[in-house]
Amino acid sequence: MTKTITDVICPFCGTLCDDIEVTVSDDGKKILEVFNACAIGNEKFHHAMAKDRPVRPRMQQADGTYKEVSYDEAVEYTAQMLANAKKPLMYGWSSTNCEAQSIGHEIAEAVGAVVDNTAAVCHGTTLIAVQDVGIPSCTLGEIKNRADRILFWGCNPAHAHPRHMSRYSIFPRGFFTGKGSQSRKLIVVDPRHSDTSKLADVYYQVEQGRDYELLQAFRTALKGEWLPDVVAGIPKERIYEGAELMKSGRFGIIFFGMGVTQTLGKNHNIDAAISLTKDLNEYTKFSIMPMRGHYNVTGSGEVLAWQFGFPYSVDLSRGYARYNPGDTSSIDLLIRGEVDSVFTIASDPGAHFPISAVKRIASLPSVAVDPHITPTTEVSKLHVPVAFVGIEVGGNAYRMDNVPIDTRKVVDPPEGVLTDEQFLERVLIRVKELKGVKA
Amino acid sequence: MNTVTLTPKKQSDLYLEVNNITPDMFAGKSTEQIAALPVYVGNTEHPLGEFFTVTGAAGASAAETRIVIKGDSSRLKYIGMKMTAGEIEVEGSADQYVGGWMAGGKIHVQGNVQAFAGVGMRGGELLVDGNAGDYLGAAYRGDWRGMQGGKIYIKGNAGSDLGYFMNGGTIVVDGDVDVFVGTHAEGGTIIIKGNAKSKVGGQMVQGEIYVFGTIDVMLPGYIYRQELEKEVEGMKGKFALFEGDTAERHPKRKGQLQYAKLYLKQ
Amino acid sequence: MTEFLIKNGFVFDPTLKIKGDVADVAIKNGKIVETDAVKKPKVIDASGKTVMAGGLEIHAHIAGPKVNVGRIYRPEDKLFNATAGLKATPTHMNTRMEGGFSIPTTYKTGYNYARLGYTTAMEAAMPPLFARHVHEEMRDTPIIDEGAYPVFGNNWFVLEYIKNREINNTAAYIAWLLEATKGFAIKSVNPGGTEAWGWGLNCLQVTDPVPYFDVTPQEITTGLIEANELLGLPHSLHIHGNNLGNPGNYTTTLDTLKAAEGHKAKNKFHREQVLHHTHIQFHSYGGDKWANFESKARPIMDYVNKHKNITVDVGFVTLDETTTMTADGPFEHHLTELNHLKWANVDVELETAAGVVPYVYSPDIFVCGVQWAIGLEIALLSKDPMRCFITTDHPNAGPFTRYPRILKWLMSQKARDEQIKAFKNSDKVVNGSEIASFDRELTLYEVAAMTRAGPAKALGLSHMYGGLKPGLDADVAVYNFNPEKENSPDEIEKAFSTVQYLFKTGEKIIKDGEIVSNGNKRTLWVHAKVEENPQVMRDIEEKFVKYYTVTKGNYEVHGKHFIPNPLAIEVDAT
Amino acid sequence: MPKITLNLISGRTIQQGVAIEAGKEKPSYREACGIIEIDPVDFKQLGAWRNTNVRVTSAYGHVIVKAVEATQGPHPGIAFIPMGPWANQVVNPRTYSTGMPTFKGTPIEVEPAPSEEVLDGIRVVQEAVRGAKV
Repeated sequence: MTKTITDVICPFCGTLCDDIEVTVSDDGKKILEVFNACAIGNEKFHHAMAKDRPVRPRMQQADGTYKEVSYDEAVEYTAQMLANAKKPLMYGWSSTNCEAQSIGHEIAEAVGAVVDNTAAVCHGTTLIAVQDVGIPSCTLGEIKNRADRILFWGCNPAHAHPRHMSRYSIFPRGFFTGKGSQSRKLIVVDPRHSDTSKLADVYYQVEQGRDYELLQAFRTALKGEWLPDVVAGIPKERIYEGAELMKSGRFGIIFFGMGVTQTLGKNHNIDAAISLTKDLNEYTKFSIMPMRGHYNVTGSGEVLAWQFGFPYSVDLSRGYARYNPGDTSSIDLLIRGEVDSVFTIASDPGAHFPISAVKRIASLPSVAVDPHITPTTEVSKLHVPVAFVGIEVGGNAYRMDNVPIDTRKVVDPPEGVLTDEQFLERVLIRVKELKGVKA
Repeated sequence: MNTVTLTPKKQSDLYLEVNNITPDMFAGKSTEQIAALPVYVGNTEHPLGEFFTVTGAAGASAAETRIVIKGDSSRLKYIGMKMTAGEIEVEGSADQYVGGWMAGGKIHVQGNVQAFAGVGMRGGELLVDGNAGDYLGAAYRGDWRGMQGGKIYIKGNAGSDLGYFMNGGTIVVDGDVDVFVGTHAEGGTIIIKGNAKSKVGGQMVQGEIYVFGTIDVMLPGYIYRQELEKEVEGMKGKFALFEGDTAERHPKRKGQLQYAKLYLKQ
Repeated sequence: MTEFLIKNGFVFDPTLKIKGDVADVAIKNGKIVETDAVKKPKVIDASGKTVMAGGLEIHAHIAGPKVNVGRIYRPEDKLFNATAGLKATPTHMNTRMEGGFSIPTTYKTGYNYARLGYTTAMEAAMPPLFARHVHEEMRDTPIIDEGAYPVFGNNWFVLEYIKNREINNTAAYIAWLLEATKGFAIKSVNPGGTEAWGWGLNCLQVTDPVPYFDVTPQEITTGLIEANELLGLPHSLHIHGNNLGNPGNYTTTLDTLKAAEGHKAKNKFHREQVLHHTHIQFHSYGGDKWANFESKARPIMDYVNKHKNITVDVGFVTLDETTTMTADGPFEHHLTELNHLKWANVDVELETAAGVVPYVYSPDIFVCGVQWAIGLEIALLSKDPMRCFITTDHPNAGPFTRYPRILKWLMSQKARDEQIKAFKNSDKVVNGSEIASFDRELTLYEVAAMTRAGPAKALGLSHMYGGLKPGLDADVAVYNFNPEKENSPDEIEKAFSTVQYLFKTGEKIIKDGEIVSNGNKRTLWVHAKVEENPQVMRDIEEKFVKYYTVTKGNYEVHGKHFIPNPLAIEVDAT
Repeated sequence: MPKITLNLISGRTIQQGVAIEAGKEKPSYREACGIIEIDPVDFKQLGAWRNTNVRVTSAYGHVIVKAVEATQGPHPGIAFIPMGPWANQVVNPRTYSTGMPTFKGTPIEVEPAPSEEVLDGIRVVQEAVRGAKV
């Protein structure tokens, strides 16, 4: 008899869908079918079953090839590397659970490391903007139940958050939005006529790198002030029209993505978008929300914040927490040559950092903890494969709107494979011994 | 005024955090006591004397103390942090946070400085012969109270986010600046003698920016008002006055809205 | 477990009616025991010192989503305001890093409460959808026992049931939600007004109908009182009334308090009130604009003093730069429009909202001075210290770490006079308040009632906390304060800033002012048994399918990760 | 060979998402991300067939990818490489002291390189870091 597990949480993106159903074999070891997930989520569950998946730690040899080692050896190497470093970087955390993050932070505190998560290359600039001007936001259910104005700015949920539009933002029928997508006006701003923009009622093809100008122009238009004839490639008439459209809604939301966080202007783009949202609250109700990428990057920020006071790029090297992106942020630390060893977990900087930063990782003592083989594992000195969180082990995660959802275990991990928590727990014990900290 | 000279003995493998190199920390101390002050490499603490030979003598107070750092300081962070009086002369280039949160005294760097120089500055003077990095005279993250007073003078170029959340004081850059000048400023004066790129004066509430060269793209919230004759930093000329940022809220004084002023040299 | 005997201290304990007599306190197996019940105790010499039960925080924002928004978006609150953790000096070997001032990290929160002699604290507003987050933070807050109040005053189930006068259903839903979220009591914040905020609106008066739901704040408050007493929960309804923070709002507050009239507490926990009005300082304002802003502490406290079924806590303004945060979403929007500082807001589907704005209570601003005076007037006008409790609505009116400073102001007229003189607009502050005419100085016995015995009784936890009676939990604080000596205002503040010794459920937590143990923190929640109610269960299923964005199966809080050390208070309402 | 100048942005695609979960060592990752999406107008200027390998060069490095026609357009002047190791060979790493590299908006030159190979996701990184020293 197979069994079907319901209310399963998809551990891929920040949409954190929690209505997945998974059919597993009667011995609880095999995933047979996955229902309700998008193409990416579906692939994620099935990949956990891959036969060629590494199940033992692998150490890089002098010739660049990898040799299997025991978890004991992996724990020892990792603990020694971290304990002996003067400024280790512990990066990632976004594809694991809050339990593992917590243990990792205790290690970081004991060794005086810098802890950073993937917001560094995703919504870090959003956090900077939030620190400057705040963020009027809401949970996704508010959008489903109330929103009649939806803006996607520099994000492409059709590709990056495939079920977002059907679960929360465009199509669902909510309490005050009984007509579903007909209750809503969709506005999209993007330099590319993306698959999301093709659904839009109104589309603005903003000149690449001029989001700040266009956002500020919308704010200017809201106040009825003068505008130049064209801003960021958009005629001023269309900007005044857009401002009116936003104002005339009962409840609006701006979703934004890496199209603004990674483009020239960065935090300032978000700052202007948040300020626009704040301005709109003088006329109607408006919220704004970042489209967070990794399924638990938000959780990493939350745990870091309650434990150390800052959501990412937290430098613990001096025995107290410091924070200043540009100084304490991974890319800057690597490119500037400020760190002397690199521990990565639940992320892939090898694939997602500019190559100059990756070169630095490859040149330093380095450990990569990841269920997959990735560019990071293949340039690190040690690769520690672990169980998939949300598939082979449960644990808490935070959705893009900060709602905490406890992910579920669906199947057992392969024989002998540790979870992130188990591996980190062992490293913590060893690090405390090496540092002479009382347990 | 007495002078303490720091001559480098060895380079640290990583960056060295020298927030204790200030006249305030040196004042009243012997060279031995100064050499015993802690500096930091990552999570390790070392006596200053491990990296520098300390010669000369400190004054009785910060105001009577001058510090000269010889050689290459390009891996020293936090030189002159929180200093309130006295002088620091850096003969080479310095890394980040030079004069961070300084309240008084004078720092002169003969080379370049990296990001966050003069961050949270309240008073005093910071003079750099070379270039400055990003966030010059800016606020610390999240703080709406940026540079409050004092003067920063850069003879070369400066990076992005100069005068971020500035409230007072003056920043002069002889060369060019990168994007975002005076963002969110509510006071103070910024003078750019070279060219600026785009995003100048964004979300600025009050304060003044002078640009002698060009601005690539003006922000939509700046309105041309008039042409004016002005004398700025000893130079006379005709300036086009723009007021803004109209996207932002502005306080009223005597019934009149108060805007930030952007002067563009004609 | 080790036995302790705390000898020869000046003991202040309303539960035993001891008013500073020299006495011994004995501890065995985590409880207070008779002094002859300990055989070979470790002896703590408390001679010349003050001994009290551990303090109880009845209302603070210390864990959960809006607190963490505050931490995330205020890095400047931590700048140069952090202390070392694990890798520091040997005496700190066992403690974690601490950081932050108005919104400290969880570790600093736990340690700081302990340093003040507090052993229990209640998180005052838990959005149910975010219950897991609240519990994760409480788990990481060392030493102190904690519970959290889920918010109900704008919850769609509650609005619909109360509109239909279905008090049984309201109660059944409350019981379900307390269990689902592992919550402790019924909190109501700006009833109806926060739901109105979903559309950018508000309910300022108790008779303003809630948009669409067509029920009034008054009806919500009455309905929640009735449901609370039907269930017989340990705590009463805990309310933050409508119209917070506005000039002239004291009439709204009196209207809110009137909802308690005719209701009597029904519970097995010796609780006597049916309504606890929190941070009443923010609700005792006269005038009709900021220019003629004035104190209305007297009419409010006259009413409170006369009505024994009401308790209040103060919400003292401490004159600091702090961070305001409340489930009163429309109020925070109003505040950011006033001070133009950064504004965070979170509307929570079907349940509530929250806002966060930094605020500087400047002694140079007349309104801030009057707010400071109102807080003190409320405490000094209180005739029953067992019904008026010390809070700062942390961090709203100031951080809880200012309690010693508040004690100084309450215990010393001289300290108050010094502060009045220091105000830039002292004449206007004196004109707008009565504070300058007050000569009452609180005794330590009264302070013990306002910080220990009183909150314990109001929370329905007097069987565990708040006193030194044998059988109670051994939570004991020893302060380096000799009440028989002449103490200057600053000596008062200093003495209560760091305890000499602290015991929590019998374990030594602080020795000579240094934290020596992370304690054995527990999470309090209320398990209320009710008759099966199929209609409510069907309604819950339906709302999850149609309107929530998480499934019901992913809403309920389970597991050791969230609550490693639970302490369930059992209530049988069948 | 003609060389054209474009403005490069990178970002997610659903194919990229599926491929990273299927395995970054697999050919499907290269097929999903070792590409550059070019507008038809720009293709004309480039003078190359669809699905030809091209060399992309910026001030920060170079990479060989397969040129394909943009599916989400038109956007003349803009080129798109899905986020991943190929894009990261050439993107502007400057963070403006915010921690965030400038992944979108890097000036690039594109020229046909039909005889060169598009490396797989692991090799493109390994080759680039070979011999990297502190």
